[in-house]
Amino acid sequence: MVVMSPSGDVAMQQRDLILWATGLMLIVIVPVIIMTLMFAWRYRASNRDAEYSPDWDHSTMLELVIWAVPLLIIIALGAITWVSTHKLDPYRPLDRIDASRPVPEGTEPLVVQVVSLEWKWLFFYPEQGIATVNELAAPVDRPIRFEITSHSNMNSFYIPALAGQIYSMAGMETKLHGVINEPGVYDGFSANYSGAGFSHMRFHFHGLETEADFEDWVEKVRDDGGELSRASYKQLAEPSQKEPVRYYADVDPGLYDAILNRCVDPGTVCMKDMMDHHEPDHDHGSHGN
Amino acid sequence: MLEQLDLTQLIFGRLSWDAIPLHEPVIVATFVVVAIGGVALLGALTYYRVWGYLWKEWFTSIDHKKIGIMYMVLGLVMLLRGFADAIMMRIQQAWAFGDATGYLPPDHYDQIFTAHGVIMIFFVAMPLITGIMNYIIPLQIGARDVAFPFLNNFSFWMTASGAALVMASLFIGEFAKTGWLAYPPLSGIMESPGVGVDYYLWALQIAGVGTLLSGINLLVTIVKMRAPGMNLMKMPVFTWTSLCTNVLIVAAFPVLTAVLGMLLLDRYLGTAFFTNDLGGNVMMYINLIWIWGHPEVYILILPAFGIFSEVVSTYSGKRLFGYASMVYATVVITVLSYMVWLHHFFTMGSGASVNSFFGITTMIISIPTGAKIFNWLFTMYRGRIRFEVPMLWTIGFIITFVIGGMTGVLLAVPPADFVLHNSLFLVAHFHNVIIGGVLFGLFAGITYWYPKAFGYKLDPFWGKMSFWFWTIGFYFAFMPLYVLGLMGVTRRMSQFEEDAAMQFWFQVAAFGAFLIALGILFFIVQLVVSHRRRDQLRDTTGDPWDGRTLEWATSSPPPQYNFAFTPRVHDLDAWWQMKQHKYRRPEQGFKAIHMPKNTAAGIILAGISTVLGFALVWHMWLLAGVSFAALLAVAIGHTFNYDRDYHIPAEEVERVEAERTRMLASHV
Amino acid sequence: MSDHHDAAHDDVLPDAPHSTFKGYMTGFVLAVVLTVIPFWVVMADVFESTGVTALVILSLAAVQIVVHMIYFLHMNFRSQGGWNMLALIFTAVIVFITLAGSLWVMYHLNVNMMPGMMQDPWG
Amino acid sequence: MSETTYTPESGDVEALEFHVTEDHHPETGTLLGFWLYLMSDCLIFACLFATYGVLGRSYAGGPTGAELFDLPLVAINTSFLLLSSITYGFAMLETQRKRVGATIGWLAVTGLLGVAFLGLELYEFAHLLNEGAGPQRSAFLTSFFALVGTHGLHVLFGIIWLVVLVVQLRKHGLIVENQRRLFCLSMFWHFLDVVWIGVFTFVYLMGVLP
Repeated sequence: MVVMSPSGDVAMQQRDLILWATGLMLIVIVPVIIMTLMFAWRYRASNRDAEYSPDWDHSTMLELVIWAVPLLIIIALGAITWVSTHKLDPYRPLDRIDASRPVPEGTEPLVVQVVSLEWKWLFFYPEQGIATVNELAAPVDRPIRFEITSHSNMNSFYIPALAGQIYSMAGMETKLHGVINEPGVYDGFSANYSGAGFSHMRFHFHGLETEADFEDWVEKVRDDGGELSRASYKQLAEPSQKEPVRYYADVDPGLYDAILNRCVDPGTVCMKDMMDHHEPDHDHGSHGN
Repeated sequence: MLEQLDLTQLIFGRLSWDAIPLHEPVIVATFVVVAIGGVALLGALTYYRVWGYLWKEWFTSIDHKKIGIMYMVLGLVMLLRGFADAIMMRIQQAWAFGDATGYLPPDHYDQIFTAHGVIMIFFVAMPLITGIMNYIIPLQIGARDVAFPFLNNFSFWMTASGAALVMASLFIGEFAKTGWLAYPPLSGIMESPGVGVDYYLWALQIAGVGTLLSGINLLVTIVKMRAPGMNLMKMPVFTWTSLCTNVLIVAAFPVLTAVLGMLLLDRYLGTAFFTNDLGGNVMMYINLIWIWGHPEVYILILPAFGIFSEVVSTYSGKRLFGYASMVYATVVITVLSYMVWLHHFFTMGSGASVNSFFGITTMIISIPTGAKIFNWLFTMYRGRIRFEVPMLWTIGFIITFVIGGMTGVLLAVPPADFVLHNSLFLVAHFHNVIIGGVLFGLFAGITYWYPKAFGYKLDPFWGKMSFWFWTIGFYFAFMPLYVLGLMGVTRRMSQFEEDAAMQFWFQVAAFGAFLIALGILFFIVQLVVSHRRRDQLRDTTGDPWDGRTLEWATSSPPPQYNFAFTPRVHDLDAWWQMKQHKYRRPEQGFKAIHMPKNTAAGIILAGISTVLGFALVWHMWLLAGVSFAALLAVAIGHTFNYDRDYHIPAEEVERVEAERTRMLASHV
Repeated sequence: MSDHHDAAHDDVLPDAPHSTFKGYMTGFVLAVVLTVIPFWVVMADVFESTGVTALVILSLAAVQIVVHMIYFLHMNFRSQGGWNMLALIFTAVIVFITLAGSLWVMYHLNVNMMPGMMQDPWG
Repeated sequence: MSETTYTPESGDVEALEFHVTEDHHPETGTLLGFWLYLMSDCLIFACLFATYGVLGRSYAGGPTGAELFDLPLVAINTSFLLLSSITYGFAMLETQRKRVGATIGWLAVTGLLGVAFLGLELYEFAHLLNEGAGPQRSAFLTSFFALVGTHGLHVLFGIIWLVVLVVQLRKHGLIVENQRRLFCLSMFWHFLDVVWIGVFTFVYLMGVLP
């Protein structure tokens, strides 16, 4: 069960949170189940020895308790929720590599730009100048920042072993931070249904042992890779299923930005430019208050 | 030539012979079975000459009891359809591993899970809930009918009309392939150009009118028509939870209407609400639909809570423990249910403060819910519990529901949701609360009130069989899904890569689904067997379970006017108190009773709406125009009918009541 | 609908509030005033700040809605046993939650996701 | 008349009646029911307002509210609707005085004001469409047309209802059923005016603010 035994620090903290929350709730769930069975057995109609008080319908003390117990548990759980939600906000850069190691001063995360297409994943590595389809790699213990968007349909970018998921949506950019702590090959996929080819919208995420291994992988992509221009992107973006792994060495540098701003087609105005035109104060969505 | 073409277009829109899915063997086989069954049913109805009877006594009836029963029939029939979808999915997922692609191509599989969700929520759970409320509320509050009997009939037929459109999509065209909430842009015209989403939208819009009107109707009924003496804090708990449910319906369904209306505009007029381009924003659709969607969950569960409250106190032979806190808990849940909707899309990327706010509000709901569960427990405490079938459902419910509640609170913790969202864990969770809560509640309610509606009890042996197969089947079918969810398996997948460990759990789940199938079968057997043994199971007293509330004060089935004299209420357990005081019903002095008349306007209006919906789905603009005009004309015409009621003569009342006196005497 | 009332006895609608000429006129005059001011404020550019203008016209709209409710829709705590008022208050709460909640949620989503629009909240 | 026959238990001195012997008529719920319908309609408008609030500045490079809206026109339209509210009020006052003719007269004036309102709104829409600022142009215009258009459709429906009701008044006079319908329509009509306050403030006036 990958969710219960992940290999990345973020997913690990999320696992611990699940265990804590479950434990807290079992404090009330287990007694309820036991009491249900016990009362049902003890007060069965055939048991004439059991006490029977048909008009007993109120006890202030008892009612205080039955409101207070769930309340206390929820206060505890609510506090945990508030803290953990802020700490594990997918937008928040990591401050630790795992439970014992903080992120060293001055470490820049590896940036990967993710685009969900119908029905495959396109990954840009802007620093390395490469791109891949349906294959992702990162060195162990290096924080990764994913910037995620979609070509058209909404998907959800999810590598259970690494970190929780986040939606990918066209014209919008979500972010996700994570770090992988153990080398290995992990499953990644879309967790949000997006049409006919959705079942096969899967990829492998390679956690590579050292930075050198990662460099080797980048070199391999550079050596085997073709060209990703706006024209070939348009072709790639056509719906297709069970797409094999592809590498691109020569990547149009403005392509990700153009996809995000929905202006891959020559002649279309980019979203950010449209906004700027009529909205110099950058106050989108907040008006009317 | 060109004119010819346009005319065809105008009349038939995009409907052509291609729309009949002859290439899908599964659908053709289904069609053959449905067609043979349908023809056989129609033939039988004609042969036994019951059309006139059905039309006069049922279809045009404005009696809340008959409408309630029609809702139940609709819900149970649709349950069979929805369950057929479920079992097809379970087989496909247990099968399609590695090279095996199963027997359902994605195109078909995607329609099935969409239809399953839509049908189970809108055309099974909602009609069953509405049906029970319709039947029971007026009886429980000592009224003779609902506030607007004609609207009641109309509401039912609008719901049926929506169901008819969904069923039509099975054989003419296709259904949506978008999931049950039809998120854009997948449901937009670019990604789903076919008729599937249009069927979905019009079916829900038409059924939504019925749901909304029925909500208003029942609200006014509860507010205005309670028997004298029944103040708010003497209202039976089922009536209370129904009141809150209907408040939720009236305050939530307009949001669904609005958001589906916007999607319709996007699809039909090319507007830009939820498009990727031109400034549209898909997140707004998801935001709005969950403003409806979360209250909807409580619309379903609150009446079930009410049913359990009635059942547990009746079979424990005890007053309900903590009535006041039960009422407050219900009201708190009602209001809070509007403040949690974002927990359905934590993973969309709101900031941590927004996410944790909605996470915590969600958890707060579990406090009143927990209080309710304790109240049921302490009602059993020091009771004399009779393990009749409804009580079994109740105990099954408490145990199952707390597990579902726990996983629900887990999903409300945003970082936990990031790893569990959209997984089979989520699917297991909501089936855990909807089956373990709503469905168990409905079965408890059906078994509990069946003798009231039909005059004989349901056969307990088959009832217990149904209960055990449902319950055990449920655990077999859904516990594996929790495991699969923790293995990182996403919902809505039609094929899997080879993974033996995974496949095993899917096979267990499929086995569970078959146990549930037997549970459903035994429920039907129970209906048939009970009907045959009705003379042994007969309830002559009107009070077969030693009940506590007013519906047990009248005969089973109740006369058309429910109560010859309006009851006067002094206590929460009104009928219990009447029995304690050895109340004897009056046997003379009856008066003529003022009642509303049957009318065909409801079924006609809904029939035209079905045609209108179908025409709009297929872009048959001529037919759409004509049927819209007809709709308007009939609706206006109906308002010119001022003669809508009549009196049941005193002699008739006297005759019916004398019959009841004889029945009661035969019992003693 | 079940109009059970027997028209023969009484031909006055029993449950409708009594309206008066004075009531309608008061409401009308107030409504006119409350309509003219916001139009004037906006069309004559009375205030420098957009925020102030928005605040003023929204407040006036809120006041005018209350005026309509009282003088035209005859809202009070007595009609229909107070249920009308209860329904109105409940609806107002839900409307507020829907509007404010949607704007809050969507504003956050936009801040987090709209490219090139906002500062990255985490720098 | 039958007596309430019950035997009080020993020690129970208080005699309780368990049924009502006179004919029991609960008050009708039409006015409450119609009010609840209006509240649900209010939520439809709330969604449209929320959508406009979210999408109202997504111009997609198209025209803005400040460029499109003609405030004097809106002011005239607002005055039509406001006037129609007071004339409906006069109709209700005549109803109370049991004057059918005068009631119908004021209803006719109300209806005409409604038609004038709709006519002006259609003129505005046609003008926008001519400028290429139709509902398909941008999310702002989509949400604008949806909100204002839905209000307009309600007014249209109100006018149809009003005409039907005038026919019914002429046929049956001011019987209780018709009074009840008049009162329902009055709530509907005033409700539309309330929604319009939101529209002119939130859409038009705020739309032209910089």
